[in-house]
Amino acid sequence: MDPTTLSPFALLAALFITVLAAFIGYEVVSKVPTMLHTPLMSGANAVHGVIVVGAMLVAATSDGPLRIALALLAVILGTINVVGGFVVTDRMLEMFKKRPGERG
Amino acid sequence: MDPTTLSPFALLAALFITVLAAFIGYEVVSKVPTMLHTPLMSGANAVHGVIVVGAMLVAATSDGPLRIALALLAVILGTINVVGGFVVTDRMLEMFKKRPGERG
Amino acid sequence: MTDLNGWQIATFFVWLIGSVTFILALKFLASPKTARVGNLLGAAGMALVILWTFFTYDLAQPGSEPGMLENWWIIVVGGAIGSVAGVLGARRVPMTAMPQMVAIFNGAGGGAAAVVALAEFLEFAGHGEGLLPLPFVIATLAGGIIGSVALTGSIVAFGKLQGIVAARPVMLPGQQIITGALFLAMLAIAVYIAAFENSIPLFLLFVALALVAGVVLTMPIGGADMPVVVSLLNSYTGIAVAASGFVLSNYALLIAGTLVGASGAILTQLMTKAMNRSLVNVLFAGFGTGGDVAGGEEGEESLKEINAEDAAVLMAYGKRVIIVPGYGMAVAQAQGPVRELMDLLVSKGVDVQFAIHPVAGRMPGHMNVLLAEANVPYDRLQEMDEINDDFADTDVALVIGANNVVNPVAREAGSPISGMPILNVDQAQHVIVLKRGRGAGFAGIPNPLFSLEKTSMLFGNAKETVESLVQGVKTA
Amino acid sequence: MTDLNGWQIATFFVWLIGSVTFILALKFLASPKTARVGNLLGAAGMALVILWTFFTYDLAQPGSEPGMLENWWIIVVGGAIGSVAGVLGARRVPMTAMPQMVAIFNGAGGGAAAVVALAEFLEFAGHGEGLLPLPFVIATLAGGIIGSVALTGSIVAFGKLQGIVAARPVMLPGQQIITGALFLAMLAIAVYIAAFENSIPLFLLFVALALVAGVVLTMPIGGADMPVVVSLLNSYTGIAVAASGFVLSNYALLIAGTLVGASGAILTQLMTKAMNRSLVNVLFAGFGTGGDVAGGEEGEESLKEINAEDAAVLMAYGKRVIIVPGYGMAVAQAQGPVRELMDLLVSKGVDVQFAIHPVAGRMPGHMNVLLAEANVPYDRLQEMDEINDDFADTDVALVIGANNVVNPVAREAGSPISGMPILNVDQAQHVIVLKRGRGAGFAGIPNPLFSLEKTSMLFGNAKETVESLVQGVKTA
Ligand SMILES: NC(=O)c1ccc[n+]([C@@H]2O[C@H](COP(=O)([O-])OP(=O)(O)OC[C@H]3O[C@@H](n4cnc5c(N)ncnc54)[C@H](OP(=O)(O)O)[C@@H]3O)[C@@H](O)[C@H]2O)c1
Ligand SMILES: NC(=O)c1ccc[n+]([C@@H]2O[C@H](COP(=O)([O-])OP(=O)(O)OC[C@H]3O[C@@H](n4cnc5c(N)ncnc54)[C@H](OP(=O)(O)O)[C@@H]3O)[C@@H](O)[C@H]2O)c1
Repeated sequence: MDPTTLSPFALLAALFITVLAAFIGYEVVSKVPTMLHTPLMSGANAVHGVIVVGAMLVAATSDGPLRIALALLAVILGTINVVGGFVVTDRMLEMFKKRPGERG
Repeated sequence: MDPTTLSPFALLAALFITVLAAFIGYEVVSKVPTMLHTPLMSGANAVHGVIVVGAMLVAATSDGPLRIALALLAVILGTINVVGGFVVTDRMLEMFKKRPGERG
Repeated sequence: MTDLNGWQIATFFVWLIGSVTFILALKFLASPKTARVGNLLGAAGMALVILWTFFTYDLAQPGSEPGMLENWWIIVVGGAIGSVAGVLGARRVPMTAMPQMVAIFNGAGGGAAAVVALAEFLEFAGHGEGLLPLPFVIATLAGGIIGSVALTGSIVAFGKLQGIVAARPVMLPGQQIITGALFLAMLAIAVYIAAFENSIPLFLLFVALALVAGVVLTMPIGGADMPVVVSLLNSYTGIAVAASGFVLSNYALLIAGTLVGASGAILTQLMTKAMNRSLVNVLFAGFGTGGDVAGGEEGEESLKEINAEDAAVLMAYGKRVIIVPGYGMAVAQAQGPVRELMDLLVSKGVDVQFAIHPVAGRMPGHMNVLLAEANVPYDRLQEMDEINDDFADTDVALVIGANNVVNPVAREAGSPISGMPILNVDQAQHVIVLKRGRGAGFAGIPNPLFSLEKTSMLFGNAKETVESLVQGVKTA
Repeated sequence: MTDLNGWQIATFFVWLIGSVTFILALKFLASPKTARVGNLLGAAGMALVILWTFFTYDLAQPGSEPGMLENWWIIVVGGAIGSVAGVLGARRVPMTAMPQMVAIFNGAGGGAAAVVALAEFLEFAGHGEGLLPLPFVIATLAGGIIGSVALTGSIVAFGKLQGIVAARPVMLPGQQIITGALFLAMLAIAVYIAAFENSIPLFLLFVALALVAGVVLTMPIGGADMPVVVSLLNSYTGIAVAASGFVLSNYALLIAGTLVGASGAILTQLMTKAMNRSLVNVLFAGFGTGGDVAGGEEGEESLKEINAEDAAVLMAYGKRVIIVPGYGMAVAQAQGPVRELMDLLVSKGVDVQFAIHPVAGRMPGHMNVLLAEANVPYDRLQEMDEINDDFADTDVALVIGANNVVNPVAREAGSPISGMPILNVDQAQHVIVLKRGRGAGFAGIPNPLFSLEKTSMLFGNAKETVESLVQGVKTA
């Protein structure tokens, strides 16, 4: 979207959404047990991999070698973040799954 | 505001805000101890007293006896809600305040 | 929408600040240490939003002259009346009547939301040709129906709690058919209004039916369950307010209403859980009847009475006494004498604790509030789970106006309170029960605890009987 | 903005669904039972948003022909390369190297955010006359600086954790002056770009300085504190992504980024709290140095050695053994033999428990993960608070590659780990410590536990020493 057309109303709506989302981010993780700190960090890391969507939008409007190169770089980096993030988190969590009913 | 001018974008922004606010409402009270159920109910009751602002907006644009009567009614009801709500909650909570350092 | 003036932009920021204070208010209210600050913070944010709206309304309208709200007298007059009524109500209400008061305030909010929805519909319906935009119509319909149900439902709840309306479940003949028909009619009207004609008379009919529905839905629920109903209606009002916020494009209303709608729903769940019930069970099972329903007189002959002097001696020479307060202590306002009794016993070297059942009384935390009012130190109040194992080592369990929360039939299947966790009063050496008469409790369920060998009854209004216990301990 | 077509409206709903899954993902990840489902849910929502964007981009542009994204090959090629790299990295990494891997993925995300900000600025700067709108410029600057710091900071963190860069704090000469000058320069450039000229070369310089800043800020922090730094940089990347979402008017990015920004900040706080440190202390105190800094050789003479056979006998004939695993067990990958040792001891009737310190190893939960991997039953893993009182009744505390978390100097004032809660290993009858050499631990602090009368050292790589203990117990 052309940023020069961003209306004041759209900016204000984005502000409300940001503030509310920040509250949710705070509330949702504030009781996490120590054991899950790392998987949670890793999962959150995967979530911000959504930046790959931003990279795609940049790619869509790119012309000229510089912008195409940048877009390609952004897509690669974003994909590494999102794919690697979810996979590695799942691997960590796999370790926790066998708990109940298993005694040595 | 004239509802007929509500843009699709404004509606969608309101939808996002609603969903996020609902999450916050859920998260914020989900760990409340039994002891505080009633004060919390009462405090939440006071918060929805913000409807008085809606009543004021209706009053502002009212003409004709019917709409003025409705506006007056709405303002009275909304004020009862908001004023009574906060005062009664405070009264309930006053009871809890003397806890620490007081032994029989 | 795209060309906001400076005042309008500032208004968004005021809404944002207000919304943040509301969120923090609820958050702080959920923790004992911060609850009071939370309430004050919410009130401050509310004052900001209200005053800002009052003084800047005209400024925030594009192209209008600076000045105050046009019909400012409506707001001043209405605000004055409402404030006086609200403050008087809130200040005068006795502690035992808190749930009623919350019900009334909630009803007022629901009513206001319904009126706002109605007024908005009246203003825009029928002006242009074509239909009003669907989102607008849906939101006004939602505000109208939900606000109206909250209004009349809260009034019924108030009546039942206050004893004006019969506390027992009142079923209309053909209750389900009537309810069904009401909702079908409202649905049909809503569809017609939204899709075919923005008819004002039909909207009025719609609201009228919703007012009836609020009564019809609440009457069949017993008085003992009213606090849960009030919490649910509180959540409804929140949703109605959110709908108004949507109609008026006002984010303060939208957010505050949604917050309360969501948190009220959770709170209702938590409250039913504390009673070991489900919401469906509360709303439709017709439980929580008055004591005059079931055969409360059963086992009457086998009740053993005791006089105050003997009871006092039993406690004064015991090592540990657990006091179990219930709704009767609240009704009799006996918390002052109870505290005196505790002091005396403690001074005689008795270990005195209070066992607080989560749903003793008529609202959660009822007993904590009352005993704190009487300055009973907080560390003597024990939650059910903490103290339940201690009854076995206890000389005397003194039950002051509690019934359901100590009823051992909850441990068996097939009774309406089956599965509710109870205080293990029957494990104490001696049980002394203070109540007025031989009838069963609020829920009308006979209590076998009263006819146990180890149980003695001390009949009378709790305030007087506790006072005579105090005398007894003094002379013991 | 006011005339959205149907595809655009649908796009908002996809963003909403995506946002809800991200919220639920974080929520579920915060609780052991639901964590894995949460991660999968987040992945599903992410896939939805990505695929939707790919297939509907053109449809969602007003007036364009249906079809896929124009430059789709960039996405396909970039996506393929990124996926292969991501999956290989994530699959191949050993459990001990998890924090590094998270650092790298986070750095990639930060880099992507910085590139997106840069590309957006390049696209719009200098096209028209006048300046670009301030919110747009601020958001691209924010995305550029925060994303860049996250990128290079994460790379340094990776290097330190992986041992490529010196793990000890590396202070530049005049560190504070350099940092100050860097930030002043970036501030000046930012103000100039926003207020006077949307200059592309200056924007490039700005990003370059931010890349340097990421290195300068991270080098002075010791390797042991890197997990905290990674968590903080993770939060930064979230903020950079939110800024991109703002620039692109994309609510999925805005919400996801803000969520991670906020939850990452809290998580960082929680992590520093688990180490009894403050964030300021972590970032600026130069703690967490390599073992080669302080005089780790002190008290060397007084260390008492034991051989594996004797240690095995001590344990096999004890009533209770508590195993205290630490980073050394992770490095040596000794969890398999440790489990075998446990099984053998249990079969001989010894009560074996594991004492898990919250920050043992190099990431929280590190020990839980490793021991679960080796199928140690969950109910033998005890949290510090649960087990700390039991050491006094314990015959042998077997310390496998732990150091800081059992260092009694934490109980005294004046040491860098003062106040950190530790495991009360020194209260056991006997302490057996498995480590490779006489040096101090990662934080370079000498450990008086090792020179206690009751302590015996068993030197060697933990995997081999534990295996010899297994042999010893078999024959004992
Ligand atoms: N706390 C909540 O949030 C909440 C909310 C909704 C429903 N409820 C329900 O309310 C009930 C609470 O249990 P509860 O044991 O506290 O109360 P209860 O079961 O209602 O019993 C009250 C007892 O007090 C006696 N009593 C009444 N007035 C008295 C007076 N002036 N002096 C002395 N005794 C008096 C009654 O007997 P007499 O009539 O013979 O005197 C009765 O035995 C539960 O069923 C609970 O589920 C609680
Ligand atoms: N868990 C977290 O989230 C986290 C995050 C950041 C920082 N930290 C910090 O990391 C530290 C963790 O404490 P810790 O007690 O687990 O570890 P530590 O203090 O780093 O000590 C590790 C011990 O293992 C020994 N070791 C290393 N490799 C070994 C091998 N292959 N075989 C046998 N022993 C070996 C080391 O001695 P040798 O070299 O002589 O073998 C050392 O005594 C704390 O200071 C904590 O604050 C933890």
